[in-house]
Amino acid sequence: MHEIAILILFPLIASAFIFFIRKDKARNILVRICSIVTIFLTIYVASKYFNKALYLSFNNETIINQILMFIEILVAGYLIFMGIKNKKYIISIFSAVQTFLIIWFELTQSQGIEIKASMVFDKLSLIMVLVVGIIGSLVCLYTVGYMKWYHIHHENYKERKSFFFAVMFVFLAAMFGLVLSNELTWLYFCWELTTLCSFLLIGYTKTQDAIKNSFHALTINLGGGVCFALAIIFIGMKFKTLELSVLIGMKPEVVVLIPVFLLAISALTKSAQMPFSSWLLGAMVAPTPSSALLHSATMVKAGVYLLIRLAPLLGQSSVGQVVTFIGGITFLANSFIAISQSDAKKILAYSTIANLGLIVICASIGTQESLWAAILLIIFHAIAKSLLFLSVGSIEHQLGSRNVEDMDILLKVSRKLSLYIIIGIAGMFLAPFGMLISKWVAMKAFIDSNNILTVIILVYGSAATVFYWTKWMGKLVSNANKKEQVIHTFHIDEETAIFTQAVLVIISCFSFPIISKYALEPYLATLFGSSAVIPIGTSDVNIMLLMLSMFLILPISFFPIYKNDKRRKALTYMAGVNTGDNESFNSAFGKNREVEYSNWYMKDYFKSKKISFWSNTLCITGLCVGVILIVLAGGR
Amino acid sequence: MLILKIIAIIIIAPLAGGIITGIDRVISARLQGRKGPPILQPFFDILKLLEKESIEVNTMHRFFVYVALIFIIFTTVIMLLGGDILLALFVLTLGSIFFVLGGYASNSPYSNVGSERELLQIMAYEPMILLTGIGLYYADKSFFIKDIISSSTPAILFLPGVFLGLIFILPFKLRKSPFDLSMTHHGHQEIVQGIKTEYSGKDLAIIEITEWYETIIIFTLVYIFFATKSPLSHIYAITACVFVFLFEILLDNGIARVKWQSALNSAWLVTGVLGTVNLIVLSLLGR
Amino acid sequence: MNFSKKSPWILHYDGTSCNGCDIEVLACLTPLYDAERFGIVNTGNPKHADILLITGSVNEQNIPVISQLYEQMPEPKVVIAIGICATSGGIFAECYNVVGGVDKVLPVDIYVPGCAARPEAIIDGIVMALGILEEKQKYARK
Amino acid sequence: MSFLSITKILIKNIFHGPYTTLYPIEKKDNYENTRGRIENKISECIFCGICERRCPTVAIKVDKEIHAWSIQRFQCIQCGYCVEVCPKKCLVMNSQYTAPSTGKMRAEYTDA
Amino acid sequence: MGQQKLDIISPNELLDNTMRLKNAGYRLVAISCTFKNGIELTYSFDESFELLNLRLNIDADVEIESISCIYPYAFLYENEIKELFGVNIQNISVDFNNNLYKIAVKTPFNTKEENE
Amino acid sequence: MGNRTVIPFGPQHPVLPEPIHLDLVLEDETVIEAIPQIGYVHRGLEKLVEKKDFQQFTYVAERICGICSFMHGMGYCMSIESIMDVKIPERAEFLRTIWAELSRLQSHLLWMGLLADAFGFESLFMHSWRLREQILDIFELTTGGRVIFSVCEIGGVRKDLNAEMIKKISAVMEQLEKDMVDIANVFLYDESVKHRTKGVGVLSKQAAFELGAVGPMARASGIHMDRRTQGYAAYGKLKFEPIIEIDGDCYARTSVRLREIFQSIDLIKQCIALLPEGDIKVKIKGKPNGEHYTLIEQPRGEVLYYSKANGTNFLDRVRVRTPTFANVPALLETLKGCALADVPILILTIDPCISCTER
Ligand code: NFV
Ligand code: SF4
Ligand code: SF4
Ligand code: SF4
Repeated sequence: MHEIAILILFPLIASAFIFFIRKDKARNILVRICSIVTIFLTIYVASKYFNKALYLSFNNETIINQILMFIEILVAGYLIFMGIKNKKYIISIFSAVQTFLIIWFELTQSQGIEIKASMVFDKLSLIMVLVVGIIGSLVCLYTVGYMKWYHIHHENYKERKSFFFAVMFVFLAAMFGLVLSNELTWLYFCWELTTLCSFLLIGYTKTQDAIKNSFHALTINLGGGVCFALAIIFIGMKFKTLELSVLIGMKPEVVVLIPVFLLAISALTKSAQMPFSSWLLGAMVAPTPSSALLHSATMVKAGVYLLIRLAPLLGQSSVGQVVTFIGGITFLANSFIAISQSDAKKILAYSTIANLGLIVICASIGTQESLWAAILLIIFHAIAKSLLFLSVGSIEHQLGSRNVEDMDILLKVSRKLSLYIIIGIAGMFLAPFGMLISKWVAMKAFIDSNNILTVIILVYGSAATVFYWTKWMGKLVSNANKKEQVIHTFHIDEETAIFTQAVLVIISCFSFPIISKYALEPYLATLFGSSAVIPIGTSDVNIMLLMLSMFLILPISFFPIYKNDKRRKALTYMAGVNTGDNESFNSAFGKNREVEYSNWYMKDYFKSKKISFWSNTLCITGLCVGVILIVLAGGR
Repeated sequence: MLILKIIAIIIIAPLAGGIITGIDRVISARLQGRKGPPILQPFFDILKLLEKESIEVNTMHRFFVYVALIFIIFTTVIMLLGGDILLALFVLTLGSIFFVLGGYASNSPYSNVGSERELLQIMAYEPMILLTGIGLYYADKSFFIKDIISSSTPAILFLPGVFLGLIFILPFKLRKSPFDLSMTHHGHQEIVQGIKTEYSGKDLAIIEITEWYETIIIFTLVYIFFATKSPLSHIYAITACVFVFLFEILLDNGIARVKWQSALNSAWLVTGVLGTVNLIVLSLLGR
Repeated sequence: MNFSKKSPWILHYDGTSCNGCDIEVLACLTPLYDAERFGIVNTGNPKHADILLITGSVNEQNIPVISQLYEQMPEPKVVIAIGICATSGGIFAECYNVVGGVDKVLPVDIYVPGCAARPEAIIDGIVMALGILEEKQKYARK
Repeated sequence: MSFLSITKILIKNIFHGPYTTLYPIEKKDNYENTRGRIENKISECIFCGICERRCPTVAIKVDKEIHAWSIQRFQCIQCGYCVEVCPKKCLVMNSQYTAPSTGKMRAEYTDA
Repeated sequence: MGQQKLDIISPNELLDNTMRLKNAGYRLVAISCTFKNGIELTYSFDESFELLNLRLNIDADVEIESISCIYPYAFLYENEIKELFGVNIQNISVDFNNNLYKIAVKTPFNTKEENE
Repeated sequence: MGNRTVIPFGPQHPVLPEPIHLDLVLEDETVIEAIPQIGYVHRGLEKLVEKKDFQQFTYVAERICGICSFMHGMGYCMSIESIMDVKIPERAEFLRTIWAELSRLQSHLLWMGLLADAFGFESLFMHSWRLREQILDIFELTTGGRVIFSVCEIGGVRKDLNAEMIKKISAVMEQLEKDMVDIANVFLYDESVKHRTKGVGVLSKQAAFELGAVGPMARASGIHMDRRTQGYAAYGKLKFEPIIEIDGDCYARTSVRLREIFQSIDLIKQCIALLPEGDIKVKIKGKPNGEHYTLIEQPRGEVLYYSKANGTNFLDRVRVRTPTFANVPALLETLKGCALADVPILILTIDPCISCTER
């Protein structure tokens, strides 16, 4: 059995076992073991196939296809049944159509096509496997601790923990499959499996709006799946091949662009870009680990991974222009809307959509620097965002609310947790950290390829990002004195997961030159032929690393200064009427009144409804223009 | 050799900044018909502040001001040594973000409102600052100030719109009317002193020195637009800086403070129009 | 060489005064008298100020405000009572709500007389206060 | 519709130069009406105490036996009522204001 | 300055008199109170420079209806009088209940004894 | 409960010349609710009427407020004179009117400086206060005091104007009128100032009447109310029209006060022209008995002096209802829903004089 196969099958087997163990204790231990094993497995596989790209095909090809087809039919049956039961007929139609198409294609058309490499393991999939493996298993580790108190807090939800763990591991397997497979049918299968997992996880709590949101997410993702199926059939019939690498190798003339456009649309739905972004906001209803794993770190990255694979074709073509346009609008609109949100998870969701928009722009521009930036963005965003989601989950447990306004007492409640979330937020936008470096290179890439509008959009978007992240960090930094607050236990599983991810954020920022030298440059060299070079000058890289090290030394170096500098405590300035405890002042009617602080949400300046309406319409028109262009070009 | 240069910059820049602030206060006084303080008054203020007893509101909020100063010094060194302009601008924003976090950490009503307004100001002038960096790169094909100021033609010829946009947002950075929403030199502000309200003694001195560094950074930015290989252009650059300086003082004494909505709207509108049009024209010229 | 003489920052608080003395304090900043040439800046914030100018007598409600402002000022600090009301309660000494001069609440260093103290008198007072500031600075440094 | 319309005044200020009278050096001359300090030509005073009773802030103390007349300058609001009511017209208000001081000492006048 | 019309009324006629004057377009200038022997409340109204006063002679504990329901801004006058003179005026629209001035001495104006 | 910021806009604030406390409840820098707390300047000087006889009380009356001190003295003297029905000489009436209009002039110039300072226009503050110094110079020349000049007494005035003083007054008036033209055009036509005052704190005519606004606040909303038209002191012999504006926002109040400055300059010129000869005070005999309501026009509006005498040297009651006391409800009304940046401007547009309000 090949290591890659073991890598994909192990989570499946693990999830089967977990599903059948009902007792908490045993199941938790098993989950912990499985996650650790997955991490080692990924590292082992990554190091083994590090320097040689691997093109691998299995001898018992047809048996695997049959198994996949059989599972597809099962899944389709389940979805059609669910669609009818809940009177959401669109779902049944979609899944029926796409499964019928694929089955008809498999049985009748695909005899002649021989597949040279059904699985590919090059540098890009190496990075993706590492991201999925490490972050995925850490999130599963975290879920053990999270689930312990989750049901205590929400008694009304039916307890189905084993089911939850099982679906998580199935999802891991699906992601491994998706990232490694080069054959489009296999890719399609894993694609649909992730949609199923996200549907099951969003609907976990079985409350009214959870179900509504899960169906909403399902409809949009299935729509993407239908486009994917059409693309496969078109490629299969027209070019007699089912391999992604072959498709990428073709010259981007018109007839190739039709399947590429279809694939792009399914990628856009999967990574929740503007016209289809509403499902990701709905998905925030699900328990936090699922949002951390699926809806920020890995699943939504699948769409963007596909776009990066297709980048050489998108580069100069009109499809590329359309996708850039949509990515730009999404990035700008969601950065503005994120300002007026006060629920932590909503802010994270909007920021995810915005950053995905940025990655989409970089991927669809298709120059060597923009791809470099896109891949780096994927890495840094995955690590930092999952750290943020996990810490928000624990904060919700400690403080009992997700509202950013109540987080000003976090420094008093648990100093460690606030440190972790501050590292997470810093990772998202501060200078020496990864996200900003990639934005910098992205900016350089846009300007080099003369798309001025994207530069303007990036500049305005990053101004808005600075605003809402600093606002949140300000809340975390102002250690308001604590009103009597019950201290909840910070579970060991939660802490190890968060701690490792925080360390990962720092290590990734330190190691971005190494990542670029060993992983990015070789991959880009294979893609662009020329010897790729790191877009930032070495002097700047050193300054960046110097600043990052300063970031770590400064807080530590300040403790001795604090110790021997005794200072007199004075009251804060409250225009002279401070009652002495810095919290309240004596006000009119002779009463004492509490001082309250709140951030700016500019609800009437950035009206989220208007912005999302206008940007949705813009993106839809963009898509229609794309379709018309293809049809016109196709007709000639 | 490099170390010597760095130390020289770290010492001379604030002195120059202090003298510029001193001259600014005297000219404003003369504009208002007053005699005005001696030119070295800012230095006396700093030295007095350093001698005063240090009191504090909580232990946390001093830390951010020191870090803000360190990063602002970092920017000045990078810029004056001819380093990468975009990197310098990012670090500059990082410094002002730390300064805002200091406002939050003081946990008092006026410093909280002050840091919200300071954050709004950052959001207002951030696009223009980044566009300046990008524009300069676009004009001279290199991010490094060494190459920009040693190119054959001054950057102003390629980037008139970007330069005008920069002048428009200068009051934000120099904390002068009409955009001195969060902190202003003359005391009568409705939110007292904004972020500075809770700082006193040594920390206040450090905030003043950071502002001096920022003045130097702003004027280097203006300087870059005019400097080229020939030494004559450096004289043009200096006269341009003086003109900008006098224009800013005139603005400070000639216009009322605006509210935050119009500040944000006008800043983004001007950046959008001037910056975009200029860059598009540049790209059409086949730069 | 201490510099508190060269840049005295003042905080002006009007406690129960008929605002005659307040306008004279503000008049010191205007072009005709221009206190800024001595480096005097009217900061509205006790944490930045060295000199506390109190105008007007002190009534019940003002006592906590004045003592809080004084306590928020860093050393070395000087209190100047401006106007007759501040020195001794003036014409309102017998009113039921007036406690009396500022010296009933804070240790006052300089008294500036005059019902509506003249700007020249106020500037004299501040110049005298500089000397006291310098001594307090020397004393504090030991 | 005018912008920066105050520049005319600002330029005039610049060319006119500062309006400040450099106080400690150049003293602004006092008018003869200016209300300054109360002086008492003690020789003519008959110590009748009318001024003591009429003074709104009770700043004057008259002691008939030892012919002492004293005024607390830090309580006198320079209203000039005592000058009006004094039968002997020996009180006069000159135009020099009282200087600030650290203490509140009374000014004593005794007629030998 | 215009002749001073002043008519004495009793407490219970106060409200409808005020309503009549309000409809006639009168403006409430002031509510003054004097403590000689017993409390004397005067409501002065003005319309095109003609002053009209309503005078009530009551003693300390009589209850007066507040007219802030007719003239909304009367609450300031009534709170002041309630605090300084101790006249209990019922349901003032914005009631500071003796916290308008936060004075130390309780109702200082009607302790007449210690004066002479 | 949404996200609210509650901050104290306290007694000690750089932009407030006098102590007044407001609890400001904000949401994103718009004021939801402002609750005032006054009483920081309450001395209770009306009680002094039992300790000071009616002659001495003129000095107390003048020290109610430093800005409008002359008219307090004049109002109190007129009220006592009406009780004792003493007719003061013609020249004293004119002198009182001249000083009254001069003190209105300096009060409006002071207000203009503070308003300019509130919206961040420091050089205008310096400029208007420099002009004001010239008027204080005249006061010092004529009465001896810069801010509080005890020149008004029952039965007339204490100090007289000689020809040289009159020449100086008219010279200063000429010069002031020329300077005022520049400042007026900055306040009324400068774009950035208009941006800060137009449409801010609108008070309709109906609301002004409903909330009992007086003086420039009422006149800016279109209510014809100016006590001077009643012809007290020497106003009967002067020709002038009360200044009315219609739209009732900060801009209208600024233009009302600016035009009133020009009106005062014109009134002073008329007085100087008509100044009759004759003595300046008349001896009063006996003690006042009876009561009287006197209403005159202070810079901030109409003030009411009620004094009640019982035939002894000590009056029974002196009641002063000052204009800002009547304008405070209008302030609270305009504060609702404004932006935080407008709070100082709105407070200043009623030209608050806390020491007048709380006596
Ligand atoms: N309000 C008021 Fe006054 C005026 N004008 C007096 O009556 O300010 Ni000092
Ligand atoms: S000293 Fe005179 S001017 Fe000063 S506050 Fe007292 S009464 Fe007013
Ligand atoms: S009233 Fe005149 S004579 Fe009598 S004691 Fe006073 S100063 Fe002397
Ligand atoms: S001037 Fe007035 S306060 Fe001074 S002593 Fe004479 S009567 Fe008393």
